[in-house]
Amino acid sequence: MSDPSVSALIAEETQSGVPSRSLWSEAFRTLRRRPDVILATIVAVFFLLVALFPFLFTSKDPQRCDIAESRLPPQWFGGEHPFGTNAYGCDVLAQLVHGTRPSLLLAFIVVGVSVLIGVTLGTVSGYYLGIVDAVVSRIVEVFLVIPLLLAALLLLSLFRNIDLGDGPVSTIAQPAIVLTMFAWMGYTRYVRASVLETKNLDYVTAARVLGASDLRIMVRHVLPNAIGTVTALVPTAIAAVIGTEAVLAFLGIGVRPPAVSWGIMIEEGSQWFTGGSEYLLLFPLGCLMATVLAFVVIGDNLRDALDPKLK
Amino acid sequence: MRADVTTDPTRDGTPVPLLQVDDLAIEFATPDGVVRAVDGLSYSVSAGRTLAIVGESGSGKSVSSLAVMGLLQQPPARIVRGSIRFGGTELLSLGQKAHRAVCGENIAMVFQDALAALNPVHTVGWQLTEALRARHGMSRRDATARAVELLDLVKVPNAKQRVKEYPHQFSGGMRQRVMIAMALSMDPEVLIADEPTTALDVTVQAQIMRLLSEIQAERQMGLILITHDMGVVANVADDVTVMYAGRAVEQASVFDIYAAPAHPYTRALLGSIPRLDQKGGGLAVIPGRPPDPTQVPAGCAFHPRCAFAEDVCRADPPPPTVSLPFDRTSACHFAEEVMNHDEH
Amino acid sequence: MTSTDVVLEVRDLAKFYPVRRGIVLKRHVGEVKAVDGVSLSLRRGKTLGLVGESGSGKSTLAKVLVGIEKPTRGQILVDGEDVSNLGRAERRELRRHIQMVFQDPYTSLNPRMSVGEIVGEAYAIHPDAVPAGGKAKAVRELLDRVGLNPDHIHRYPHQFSGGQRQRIGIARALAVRPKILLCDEPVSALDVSIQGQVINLLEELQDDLGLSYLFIAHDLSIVRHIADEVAVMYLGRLVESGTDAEVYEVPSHPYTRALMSAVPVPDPSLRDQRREIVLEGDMPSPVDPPQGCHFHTRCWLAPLMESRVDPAGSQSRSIPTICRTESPKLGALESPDHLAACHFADDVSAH
Amino acid sequence: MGRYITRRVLQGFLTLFLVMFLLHLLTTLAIQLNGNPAQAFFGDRTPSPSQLAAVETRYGLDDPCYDQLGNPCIGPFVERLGDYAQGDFGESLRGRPVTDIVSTAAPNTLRLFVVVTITWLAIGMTLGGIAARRRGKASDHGIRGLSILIDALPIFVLLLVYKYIFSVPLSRWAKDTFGSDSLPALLFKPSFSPQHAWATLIVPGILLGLAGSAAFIRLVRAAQLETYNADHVRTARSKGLSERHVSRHHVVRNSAIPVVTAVGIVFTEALAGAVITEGMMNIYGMGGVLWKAVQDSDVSVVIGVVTLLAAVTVVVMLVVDVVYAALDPRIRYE
Amino acid sequence: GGGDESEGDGDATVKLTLSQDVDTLLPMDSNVSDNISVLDVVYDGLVRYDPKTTKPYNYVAEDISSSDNTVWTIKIKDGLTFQNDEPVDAEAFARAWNYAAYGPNAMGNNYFFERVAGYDEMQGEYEEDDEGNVTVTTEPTAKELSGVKVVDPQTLEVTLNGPFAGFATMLGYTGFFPIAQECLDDIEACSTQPIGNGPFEIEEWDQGQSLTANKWDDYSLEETPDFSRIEWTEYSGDSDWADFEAGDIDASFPPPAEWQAAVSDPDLSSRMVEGPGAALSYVGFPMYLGKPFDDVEFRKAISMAIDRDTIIEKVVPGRFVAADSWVVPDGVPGGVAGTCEFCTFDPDAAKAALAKAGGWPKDKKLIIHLGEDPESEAIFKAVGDSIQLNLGIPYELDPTPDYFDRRSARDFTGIMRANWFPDYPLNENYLAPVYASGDPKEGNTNFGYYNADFEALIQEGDAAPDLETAVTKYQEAEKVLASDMASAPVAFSKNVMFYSDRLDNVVLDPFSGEVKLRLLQVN
Ligand SMILES: Nc1ncnc2c1ncn2[C@@H]1O[C@H](COP(=O)(O)OP(=O)(O)OP(=O)(O)O)[C@@H](O)[C@H]1O
Ligand SMILES: Nc1ncnc2c1ncn2[C@@H]1O[C@H](COP(=O)(O)OP(=O)(O)OP(=O)(O)O)[C@@H](O)[C@H]1O
Ligand SMILES: [Mg+2]
Ligand SMILES: [Mg+2]
Repeated sequence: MSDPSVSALIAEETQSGVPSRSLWSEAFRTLRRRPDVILATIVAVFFLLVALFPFLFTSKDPQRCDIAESRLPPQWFGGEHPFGTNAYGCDVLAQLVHGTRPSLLLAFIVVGVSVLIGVTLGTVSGYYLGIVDAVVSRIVEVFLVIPLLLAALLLLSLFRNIDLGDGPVSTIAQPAIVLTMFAWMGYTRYVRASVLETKNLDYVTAARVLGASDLRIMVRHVLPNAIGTVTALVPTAIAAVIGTEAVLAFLGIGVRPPAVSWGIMIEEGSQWFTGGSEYLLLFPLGCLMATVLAFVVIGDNLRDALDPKLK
Repeated sequence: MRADVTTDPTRDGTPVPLLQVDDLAIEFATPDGVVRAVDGLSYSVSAGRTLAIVGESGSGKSVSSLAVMGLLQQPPARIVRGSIRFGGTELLSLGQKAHRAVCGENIAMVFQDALAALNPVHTVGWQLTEALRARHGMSRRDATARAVELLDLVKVPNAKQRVKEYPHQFSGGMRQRVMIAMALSMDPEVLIADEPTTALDVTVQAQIMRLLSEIQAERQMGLILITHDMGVVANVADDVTVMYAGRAVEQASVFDIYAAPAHPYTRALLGSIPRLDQKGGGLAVIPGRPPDPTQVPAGCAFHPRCAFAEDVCRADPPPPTVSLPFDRTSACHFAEEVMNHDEH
Repeated sequence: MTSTDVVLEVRDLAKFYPVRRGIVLKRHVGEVKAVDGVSLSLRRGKTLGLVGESGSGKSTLAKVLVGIEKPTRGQILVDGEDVSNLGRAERRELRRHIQMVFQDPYTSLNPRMSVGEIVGEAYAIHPDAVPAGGKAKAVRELLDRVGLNPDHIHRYPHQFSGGQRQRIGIARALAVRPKILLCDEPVSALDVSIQGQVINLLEELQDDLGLSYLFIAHDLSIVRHIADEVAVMYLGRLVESGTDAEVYEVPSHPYTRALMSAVPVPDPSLRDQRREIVLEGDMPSPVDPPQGCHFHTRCWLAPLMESRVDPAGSQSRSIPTICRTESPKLGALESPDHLAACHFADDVSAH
Repeated sequence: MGRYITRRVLQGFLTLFLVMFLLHLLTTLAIQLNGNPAQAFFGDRTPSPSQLAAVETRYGLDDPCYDQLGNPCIGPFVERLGDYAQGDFGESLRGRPVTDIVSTAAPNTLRLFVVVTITWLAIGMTLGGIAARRRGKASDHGIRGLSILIDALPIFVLLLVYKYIFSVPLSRWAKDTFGSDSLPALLFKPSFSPQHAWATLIVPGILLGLAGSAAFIRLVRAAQLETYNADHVRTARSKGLSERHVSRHHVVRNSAIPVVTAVGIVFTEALAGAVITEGMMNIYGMGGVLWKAVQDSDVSVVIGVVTLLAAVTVVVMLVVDVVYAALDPRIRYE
Repeated sequence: GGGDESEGDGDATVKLTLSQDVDTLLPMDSNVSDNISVLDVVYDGLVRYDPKTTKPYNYVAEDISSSDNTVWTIKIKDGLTFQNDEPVDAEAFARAWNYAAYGPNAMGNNYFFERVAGYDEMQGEYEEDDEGNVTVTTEPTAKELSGVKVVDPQTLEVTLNGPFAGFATMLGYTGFFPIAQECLDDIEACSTQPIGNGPFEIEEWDQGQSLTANKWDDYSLEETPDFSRIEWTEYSGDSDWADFEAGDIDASFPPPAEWQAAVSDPDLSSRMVEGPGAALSYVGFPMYLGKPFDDVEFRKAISMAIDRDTIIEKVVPGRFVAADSWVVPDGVPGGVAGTCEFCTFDPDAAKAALAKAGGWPKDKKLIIHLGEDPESEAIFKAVGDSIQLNLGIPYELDPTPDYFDRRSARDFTGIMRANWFPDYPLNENYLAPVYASGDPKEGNTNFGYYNADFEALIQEGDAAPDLETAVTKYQEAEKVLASDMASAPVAFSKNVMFYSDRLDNVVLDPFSGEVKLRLLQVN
């Protein structure tokens, strides 16, 4: 406490009890103290590093496969193939390492774009209501009603003949487009509800009284409120996409071999799981689960930390 | 499970307290540290009497009454010490289940936000008699009849029809009446009303307060009225407990306290109320703001805002309540001076 | 009352919200008559207190005045100029002259903006309003003006107490140097001990800046304290208006009387001497207001008047026909500025 | 309430119409881009032009608009709508009526979804409820962790492990112990049998439900937690009611609302899982039919089946809305 | 169910599997192995094939003869009837063949009648534009094959467009089965509920789920098994192994991962039959693209870079054998092993050949086109790996659902996985339909291959006076392919079946790989 006699005299107190922190920095401060969050962050950062700098973790080419060396069991570190080889004789470690990038990139692109779409549509429809809202609601419902896999196949057949080249983005372009098309509706509904709640709050009215434009109100006042919680959903959504990629790979419409992704490895591994090569499934599945677990833990805690109600 | 209580007045006419809270202290574990929400609170209420607990927001009024009802979430809350006795029974040693059961029978509570306090998915009639059915096995038909009676009792018009309706179909004042009726359904001996009228219009507030006083008088209940409206207190209370930062800073009969407050906080509080019958002049204000619950100032918690404060207030914890004439107490080093101080 | 005196005049203002129902196309089935023909005037540098029960249309009136709701009918004159006839740019300009202070200090500040951004937003919207010396300086001055530490410009609302938040709200409103401030229950969410600080600040600002206030409140004691003139609303209409002394000392509408008597007086010694008039029931729905005098359904006076108007039916305690059929005009009483809308206005004070 | 339902039904029809139109556009575009689906009819063979032409004519693919890239082919769409209105849902490329395909496949998928929904609700309510009641305790953390693991485990891994590791020995054991047509033997049968549709669908349904249950566990937990902290629960407790009574009448009932809503939304998402489950457990169902139809560009089947699925989903959503209203009087009396 | 409690002899039920893809049981329209195996017990053809040698012998036919290999006279046994009591006579065959050959009926086996006189008149004329869209310009002028004449109820005379020694060999194929008039009257009903002339009658077909057949009591010919009922369960993919293990079906084969476990289980492996298959998987080259695909050295390089044996052992064990010829060596007249000199794995020679061909452009990927079939995707991923490892050519798989469409449109930019499944057991069938075109400019549709010698030898074979001579000529044609490396054979299918201990005398059809039901015994 500062000098009480001074603070008693003026109506405004220079009280120091509340440090100057934004919601976000406060959330981070809370998160920093949780061991599970720290562990999850380490895992997530590790895999991000693997995705960014695969050559740091393996010197092998995942595409170089010698069928004569098919299904060698793991030789652990020190051996030629630490995690063994798959049915085609490709090095599992190299595939895991190089498969990280497509898997994570796919997840980031899908979640990023769908958040963008969802937030935009949700804001506009919640803010203007009326005809805009009716149209958006219908579109949302149409997309909710069309099964994902159907669209996946249809779009695949549409884009099949379009050569996208083979950069890291283009190998995942097809699953990315499909998954994005069916991932945005949740955000739209969410943001719309949040906008409905926010737009009648007094601070929005205050901005209107000041003569702020609709755009300004949406961007500065209505959206930030929704976006905070949406960002907390993002890690969980990333986790979900990584999982879905495996399912698409299983259905043969995900990332395509010989490009590797965790999903493809899981799908291939699952074929050999019962044939005595469990490690082919367990390694990629372990990576997938670790990543998903890490992102979900981060997401859950972020949501709790950002939720003013739980404060 | 009705506790064995004697409500007969003793020979000399002073009633035996029904509910007695002694040296109650409650803490909350929060990420920012331990919050001492209630710290050494004592009060008692007897049959037919109204005790008003007043104080600023956050002073611990609701927390202490939730503790009485056994409704505190533990953790994060923790009752550090103290006792809550109903009749002869020490509620705190009963365990939460039995504690709530005793309260369910004998002590009822009316909450501030009636809309939130009523379950939106059940009819008003269902909720009114829920306890009777669940705990006393009352039949559905009897329960409905009883629900109508209860609504009649709190003067909800057209009660027969309205028992079948849902809370959202009621207006604010009517909901608060339903809350009161629900509280009365078990014929409690003590009623705790936590800011029953704060969200309501003056006209509705007047209706509700009148209803409460009538019912209390009729049933000779003990009433604990939690509020921060000094006007309401003046109108209905017999005794007043003023709380500040989790402590009872002053306790006295309503007439004494308004006539001559013995704590600087009470004095400031009374001074800052605008009055209908007075015009003009700057309003008296209490400078500063209530203390951050995690960092209650050393010494007397009120000292940073106190006009009477001296070094002793900053250094020493407030004295154990100073006993004053007429059964009054005040937690102030300078209680006598404050009481005798003449502002005007 | 000379016209230069009057900074804001409202003539026969009404705001109806349509009630729509329907499956595909929503039909218009009625309207919420939130404000229904209100006329009042606010004098420069003075405070007009507006009181009334919840739902009587006070906030709606304020919203129409600041231009975030379009009036259904009526005129708003600012400095004698009819606002509704103005073009877009001029209306925008005009908005700056009327600003608003809100009730809830928790929802009226954007939790994700710093104090500097909140107060400075006005300058972002109206770049031409930035005073010489720049935005940052202006914001600091404003904070200082409302009694906040200018160094707290980077803090966020949740780091302030309710009273301080209300000051931030006032600073935001003052940024564009308005002539009129609409205060919609600015202190009713605050603790009694804090209320005074805000009220005093408002009074101080009025004296220093020559602001005019439309001060909306439930709490009649506060209005008494701050207002120079008082208007009482009931169900979208004005039922009484006049100077503060006239209305408080000689309340001439039965509703005003009831309102006053319901205010608890913080003095236990007066407990038994006061005669309270407790109104029965709730305010009727503004979708379907009662015929005639809106207040007749809850009026405590009308039954008494019935015996006078119609001595034969005195036992019935029924309502005089005139109350049920004819809506009373806001008429002048002993002073030309003291108006009340009651058929029996003269009898009110007698009871 | 009646008005509310009517409006939702009309909206449902509009949605269905839009879905059909969108599908029509997509399939048309697919044909225009990728050439003739009639080719699928001939499999490995290169058909003679005559045969191609015949097949095209037979299945209405001969409209010249299918050759013009970008032409929306409104004509065939209107025709199809007309046919639908008359109850004619067309034929597959192989000449099997779509209604026939659907009437064989749909019941299996619907049965599967019934089991799935029950599993969701059962697992979600139980585990989510426990986690909410024991918030912050070990069991809560355990259940949350479990739900994440379930989320991360792809459905096909679950099915694979079950089918090759558990079902064969279990099924043999059950046959030896209870006889080959006994319920346990059918329950553990490694794949579906149309003669015992319900019995052989239970385990696949539970597994598929299990895979999707993670979301429900978390949802129920969140919903109940919120309700546990609600004021009206405090009111109920203040009446001295037992915690069981409070949780039955005040927590579960109130928190059911968001959970019910989720059932409607997750329904279509379950279809991707259904394709896999149907494939691996050899269930002749909508997922598999649709899968094959899209691969063959079998337009009639695609549009017919998806329209039906969409209709089912719309109905489910409608039912959800009605249940929602039944659960929440604030909506009921809107 | 109920098949497990083995009822007395002749009363047993056999439980088999069927692919879910089966969508018709019309003989004229059925050409995948699963329909064929069902129709094999429902219909009797003019000839049947010896399960060991695949040599045809007369069955419904009393006698098939021709003096010039152009006009064939077919005598039909007397007194045979369909399951609806209609007679199985010359008319029954003629109506079936006419229906199948009529273009607008779009029957799957239409092309079988190409060799019969009058076929062209039944097709009409069509125009095809650049995008492959077809418009009818002339309707067919005939509704019946002029080359098929019903001489008397028991005699059929067939005139071919030209001599074809192998004609009799074709006649046991489903496309040549007879059809009852009732069936033709309601073709749709008949395609799901056939009226056959074989030993079994279809009881019910729950399309997509199951198919059941019961013994036809009035069957008069000799080849009929001793069990009374067959229950087929339809499966999608290879999901039936677990059911076999659980004892719910009688015959199945394991997925690759289970192979090792299955063959090393002494009990299981004692109940395994193997036999040569008839299908060939090979690499096709888009020779129409020119360099480097039209360079025989390049094709040799690719072929020699593929480690066929290891690929099969590691990826699809048990289901294939490495191929070193274009015609399956076992079971087809004229098939000899080892005709492909460059089908042995030799990385060094492969590199040398590639160098001779001028190498592969740097940074360019070799596209491998294939259909969407998990098994061939697996094999060809390994093939790609082999090429990449041994030749240093990076590759990319392009699985596409409309593989055939794109292939015939010459839409491919790289090598392709191709598969040939013969229609009848004759080496000619592996050669002519795949590589012959008679179009020296464009070459054959799929690969752009043309070799005048090859075409000539095929024609000589067709015109040969007897089957023996014909076969030899065709073998010479195969040699031309070998020297051209017209394609690179990769693997022949191998038929494998594990069967339950209830079954005996399990013989596999070399063609379809399905169990020969008429030989099967159940105990
Ligand atoms: N669950 C909790 N966790 C942490 N602190 C709490 C919790 N509940 C209450 N408190 C703290 O306890 C103190 C007393 O709160 P209480 O609700 O009793 O105040 P009150 O006097 O009823 O105020 P009001 O007039 O606003 O109702 C406050 O400082 C509050 O922050
Ligand atoms: N947007 C709206 N649509 C429909 N009705 C409305 C709308 N806004 C307000 N109303 C109705 O108009 C009436 C007047 O509302 P208003 O908010 O102006 O009352 P108030 O006097 O400010 O009440 P309070 O004291 O509770 O703030 C109410 O009955 C309210 O329900
Ligand atoms: Mg409280
Ligand atoms: Mg208001």
